Amino acid sequence: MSIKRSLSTLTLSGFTLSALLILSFINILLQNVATNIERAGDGLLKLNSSEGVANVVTTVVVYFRGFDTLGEIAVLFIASLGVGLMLERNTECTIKVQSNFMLQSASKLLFPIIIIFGLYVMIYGHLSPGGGFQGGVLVASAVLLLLISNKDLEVPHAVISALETLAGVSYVLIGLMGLLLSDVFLFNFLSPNIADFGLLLSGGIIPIVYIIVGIKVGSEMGFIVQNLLKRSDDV
Amino acid sequence: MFEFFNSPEVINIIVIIGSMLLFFVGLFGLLTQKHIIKIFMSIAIMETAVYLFFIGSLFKLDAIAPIMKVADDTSKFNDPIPHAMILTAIVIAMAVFALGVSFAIEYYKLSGKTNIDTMNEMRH
Amino acid sequence: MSSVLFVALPLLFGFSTPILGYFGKNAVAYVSTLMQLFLLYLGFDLLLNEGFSIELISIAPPLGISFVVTKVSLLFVLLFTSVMTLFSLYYLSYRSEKPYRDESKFFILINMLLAASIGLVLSSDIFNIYVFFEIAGISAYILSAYEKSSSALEAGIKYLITGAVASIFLIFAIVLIYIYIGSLNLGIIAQHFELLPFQIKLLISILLLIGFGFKVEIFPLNFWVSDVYQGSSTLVNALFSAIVVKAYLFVFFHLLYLFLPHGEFSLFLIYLGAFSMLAAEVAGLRQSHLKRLFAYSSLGQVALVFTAFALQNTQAIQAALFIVLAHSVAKMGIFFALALIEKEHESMESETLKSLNSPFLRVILLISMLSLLGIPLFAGFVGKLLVLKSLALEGMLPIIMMIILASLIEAVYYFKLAGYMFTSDKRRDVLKVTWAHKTILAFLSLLLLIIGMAPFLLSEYLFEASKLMLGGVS
Amino acid sequence: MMINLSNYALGHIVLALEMSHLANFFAVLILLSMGTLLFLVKNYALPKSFYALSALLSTSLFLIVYAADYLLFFIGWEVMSITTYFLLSFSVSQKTLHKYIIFAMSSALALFIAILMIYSTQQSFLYSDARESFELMGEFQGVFFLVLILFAIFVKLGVIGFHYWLVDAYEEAHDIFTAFLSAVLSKMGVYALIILVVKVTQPMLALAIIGVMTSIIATFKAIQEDSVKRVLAYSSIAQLGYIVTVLGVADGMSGALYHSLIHTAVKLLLFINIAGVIYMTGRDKFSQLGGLIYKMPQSFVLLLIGIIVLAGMPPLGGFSSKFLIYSALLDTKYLLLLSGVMFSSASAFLYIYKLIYGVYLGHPSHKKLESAKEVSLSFLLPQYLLAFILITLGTFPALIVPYINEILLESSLTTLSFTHAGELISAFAQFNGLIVMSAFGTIFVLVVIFFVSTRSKAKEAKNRFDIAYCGEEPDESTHLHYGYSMGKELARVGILRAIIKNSSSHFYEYLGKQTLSFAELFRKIYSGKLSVNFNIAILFLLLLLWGSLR
Amino acid sequence: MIGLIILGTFITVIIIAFSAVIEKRVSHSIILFMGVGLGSVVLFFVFKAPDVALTEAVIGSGISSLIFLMALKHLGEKA
Repeated sequence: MSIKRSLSTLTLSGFTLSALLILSFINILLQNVATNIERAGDGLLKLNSSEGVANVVTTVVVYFRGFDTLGEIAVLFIASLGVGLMLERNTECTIKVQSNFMLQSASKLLFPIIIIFGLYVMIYGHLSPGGGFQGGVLVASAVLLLLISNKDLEVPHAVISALETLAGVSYVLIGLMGLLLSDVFLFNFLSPNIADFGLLLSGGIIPIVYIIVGIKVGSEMGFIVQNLLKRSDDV
Repeated sequence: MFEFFNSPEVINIIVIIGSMLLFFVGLFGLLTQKHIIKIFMSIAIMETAVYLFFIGSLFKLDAIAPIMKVADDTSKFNDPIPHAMILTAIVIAMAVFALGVSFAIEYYKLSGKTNIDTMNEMRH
Repeated sequence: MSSVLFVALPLLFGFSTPILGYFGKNAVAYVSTLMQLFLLYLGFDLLLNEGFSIELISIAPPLGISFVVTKVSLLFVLLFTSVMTLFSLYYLSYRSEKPYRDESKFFILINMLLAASIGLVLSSDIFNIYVFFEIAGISAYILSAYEKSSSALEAGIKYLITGAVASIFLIFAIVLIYIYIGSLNLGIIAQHFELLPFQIKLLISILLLIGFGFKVEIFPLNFWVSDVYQGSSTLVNALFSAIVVKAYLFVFFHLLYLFLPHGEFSLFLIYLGAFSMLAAEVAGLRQSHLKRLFAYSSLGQVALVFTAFALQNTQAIQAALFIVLAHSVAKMGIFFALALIEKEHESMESETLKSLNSPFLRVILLISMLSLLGIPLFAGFVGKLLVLKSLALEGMLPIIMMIILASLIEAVYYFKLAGYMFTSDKRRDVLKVTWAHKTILAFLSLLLLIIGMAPFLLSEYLFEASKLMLGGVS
Repeated sequence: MMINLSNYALGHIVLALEMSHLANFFAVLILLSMGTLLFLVKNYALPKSFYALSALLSTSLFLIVYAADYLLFFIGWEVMSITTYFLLSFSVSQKTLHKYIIFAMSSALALFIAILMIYSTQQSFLYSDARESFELMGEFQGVFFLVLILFAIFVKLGVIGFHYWLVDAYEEAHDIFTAFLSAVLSKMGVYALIILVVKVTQPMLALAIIGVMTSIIATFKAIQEDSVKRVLAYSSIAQLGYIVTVLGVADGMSGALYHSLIHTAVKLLLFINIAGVIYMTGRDKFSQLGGLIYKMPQSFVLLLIGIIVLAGMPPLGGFSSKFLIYSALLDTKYLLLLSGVMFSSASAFLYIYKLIYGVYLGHPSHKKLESAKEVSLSFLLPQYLLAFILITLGTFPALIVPYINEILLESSLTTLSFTHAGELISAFAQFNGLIVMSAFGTIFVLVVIFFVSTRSKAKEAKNRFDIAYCGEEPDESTHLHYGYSMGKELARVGILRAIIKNSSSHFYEYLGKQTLSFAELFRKIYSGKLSVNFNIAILFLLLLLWGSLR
Repeated sequence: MIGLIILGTFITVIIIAFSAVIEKRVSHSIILFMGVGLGSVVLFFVFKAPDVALTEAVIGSGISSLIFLMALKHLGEKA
């Protein structure tokens, strides 16, 4: 009786349904374990050795499946647009977080470190783990840290907007350039030289695009977070 | 006795059961929780479970992360496509949550509700 | 000309909107419309010149992503582009009186919606489809919450949560596909799908059904739809029912025909569609809110298309394509007219129609409703006839009866509205409709009549398209 | 003559138009009604859309008549139903309109299902394949097919049980359109019955029984009514009941066709006449009319002709068709049916008398009626024309027999024998219209002379209250006119009371209420909570998974 | 060894996730959710997907939790 009272019907049905579903999933998956087959990834690995960069994931993300990334950028762009649309207020509400001394000094100390780490992750994305997404977000979070700690500071909207416009337009233009030069959208028209494999300047458009992606992601992320921060204060 | 856990088959089973249980936790949250942030969180947990299942099912014990040292070295790497896909999916999911949260904030401003089950003003 | 432009140009437009903003308030609106006109031209150009092409992106398929342009995908592309162009032209005249807030954002969103819907139709890579699925979804969520009223936000939240859950199931299916088949290219997947273990095949199919089911508004998964339609602004609803759901429908059945060419689940899907139609129409019977009413009618029509597609033979697909066209045109006419009425009367209760004083709008609404109902002489009839004919050929009498019963219920509430419009005499002042709106609305109604009276103008092309769709070119 | 339209159709559907004699016959009926009703149009200020819709309506009627396949027939049928809706919407209340459209759409859609059933057996919509398709159907399917078709047709004919919409619609429709509804649209039901049922199946006794029941019940329902148009509506139902009866037996086609013609003419005559009365007085209730004989003598005579035909009395055309109906029933030895028809025919006098007494005889029930004048020529001319037709058909009953024979030949049925235009011959009897006419004519003239000669001596009332009324002084509020409560006492007879008091409307209202509460259930599901919706979705997933794994 | 690590991390992640879901206070459950993210980062790392691990750390658990926290500050705990 006591169980019945504390657990609502919804909880019980939710638990039962999800448990049954998962048990059936597990049952099916365990009965049919995947075998080792030739997957598209293997083909891409071979392809990468002829025209890619050291970090294969970067090649895949930026070049082989670059169109997905363009779409992903578009998702982020639309989301930040939506967040802006929802939370934008013309009233001037500055950030009123009462930051203490600890936070202030720590942010001063951490800011350059995170920025440099972010930029490294962004620029070396084609050689080591990381890339535009992570780097962009890291840079954005560094700026965010500064924003939280220093209440007088605010990144002007125009700067973010200019950065994001520049990055977005140049990404599509690079894609269109490929279309123009060799009839293939997002084609790596800078003809990568395999001899440069593993160097900073290698892989044709790949590092360039990833940096553009980083700028775009960073600015969108900064925009979203700034809007959320601004909004969450004028309660 | 720990050798038993190192065979690929066992790891595969662990991954399947583990990620599906995580999926179950998320699904359970989705079906039972009311607060909108917890709904988003449950969805995020479900997505994480799917990502773990994907990466976990396709990783090979003897392979290494797909970062090549030299140009013609193609063997012994993990499949890079799942990594790229999951990368994309994570960012997309985050964007959707940011948007959803901003909807929720604005809706709360207007109606003072965070419980998704009470969000039914339009019962015509 | 490249079909990638269908996606690239709207994206370019979206990204470059801040620059365009410097050139004045109207620049964004006009550039957007011009771009859509250009895309329309591009579509016709592709139709006349090639009719079939594979457009590479980055690297060659099956490893890379590619766009496949066939007669059937071009049909949908042309439909979306022309719907969007008409929408923009309509809005250009509408905005002088009641523009949306932050107009440039609105233009970005509708163009993103267009790009994503076209991408869904053209793409031949399943993960790429997922990405476009998300773009279309996310633009639709924002469009639905655009007015920032409490009901609009509620609609947006419900849409977003449902969409997020749907995308989990979709990505789960994609993950399974990649694990067990090892490719993301639709053609390769189609080749290997049959060889999969039965249980896995089943699991993937069901996950895909659930993932897309939320979006194609099929029975137990469509409870969010009525709220979304009611909460969203009236003009945007035209896009939802004319573009978004059509794109998802196409993709779902494109995948179905590719993966399960022998129609393993055909019978189940047919029953599901017919039952969805019946349920939606029954739920619509008690509605008094116009937008919600037409949401249920959309559900019914989409379910009819679903049934037709699920039959998995060329004639039924041809019928489905007819209904898709007729429904898009009719719903556009209805929601465009309702937007004008809402602006004037500031109410969307069905009693509003009693005091509507505009013979023109009444006739437009009437023609659109009759077409939706499948009355002879209007475009809807052709589709409905062909669907029922193919069902009759299969000998599925129960399905026919369910569909006809649903049509009867639909007729009951449509004619209730018609009764409100044509019998009452307590009218307000004359509602003035600008000539631009009149032209567009009249064009839509005329289109319904032309397709209805002369279906043979289109039937050849649609038959070719349905053969291609069933044949599963990817 | 057959026109193949398959070049313009799609999906391998063969469409065709055909000009058969049967189709021509019904086309003549349509043209007759349109021609006569056109005379009236200029008396009313009708909106332009009325004309446009009427044009569309007549197009659809011709499509129905000349179609040689079910699909075109259905298109015509549905367009007819919808156009009728909009023509009704000019004057009819919202409730009646809604009632009409629900029935009309059910009828059209039932027809659609039936057509698709025919199509599914032979992949052809053509009439010429229909009989074979019907025979190919299974037992159950065949019965189901017939039920659907008959439902569709009965709704259009207003057979008792399906007449819920009809009487109200007839009453409230525009006067011109009521005439058209009764004269033509109901004939489309007859045509459909011939094309879709009689030509496809064997004669059905059930059909005949339903027809007889219809005519009896409708007759008694008519007696109780106070509105002129409602009485005529019930009379229409009763008359169509005869046609349904005779189509249900073998060799009944000739009677049905003949009666269709007579009924079209007589209903046009009566409705035009009543339209004239309503136009002049603005009243359409028996209790508000009366005593118009001196004001509108020509109309009175024309109505008299009309009701004689309606009653099926010799010497006018009504008897000729009744004669064929009776002999068809005699021929098949369904004597109970025959007596039913005769009973209903005789009972019809009760309301027929009401028509002439309530409107033209007795006391004028209101002062306003005293200022009424004879209607204009535009009302009289079509009535004279129709009266002429009816009298001619009474005098020369076999005048159209050669033509009917051609129709019968076309459907490979036994023809009527034909000697000369004045003599109608059936298997059992024959009657010479000329002789009957001259006998009745002589008697009529004698009666009129007698009446006129006695009447001149009778005292004429100067005031309408100049009467003895139980010693009281009657005033405006007193119902002097007998038409007010005429036929009320009939309700004391048990079986008649059952007919009059019970109505199918209770059933339909109950059905409507139940449907709406069912809809309420679904509406609630659709505006439920999000978490409940997800629960349902997951349940669906589970059921799917387990269902297909099994 | 690697198998044990995977097993242990999975168990931890599931327990944390479950407590995040059933935790009444939303702020606490967001912190726990961050823990789920970090646990999955470890798993991704073990699965030899450093890119994904980095992304999950920065975006999946970092920014997402941050967004939730900022939203929560506004929405309040009460459901």
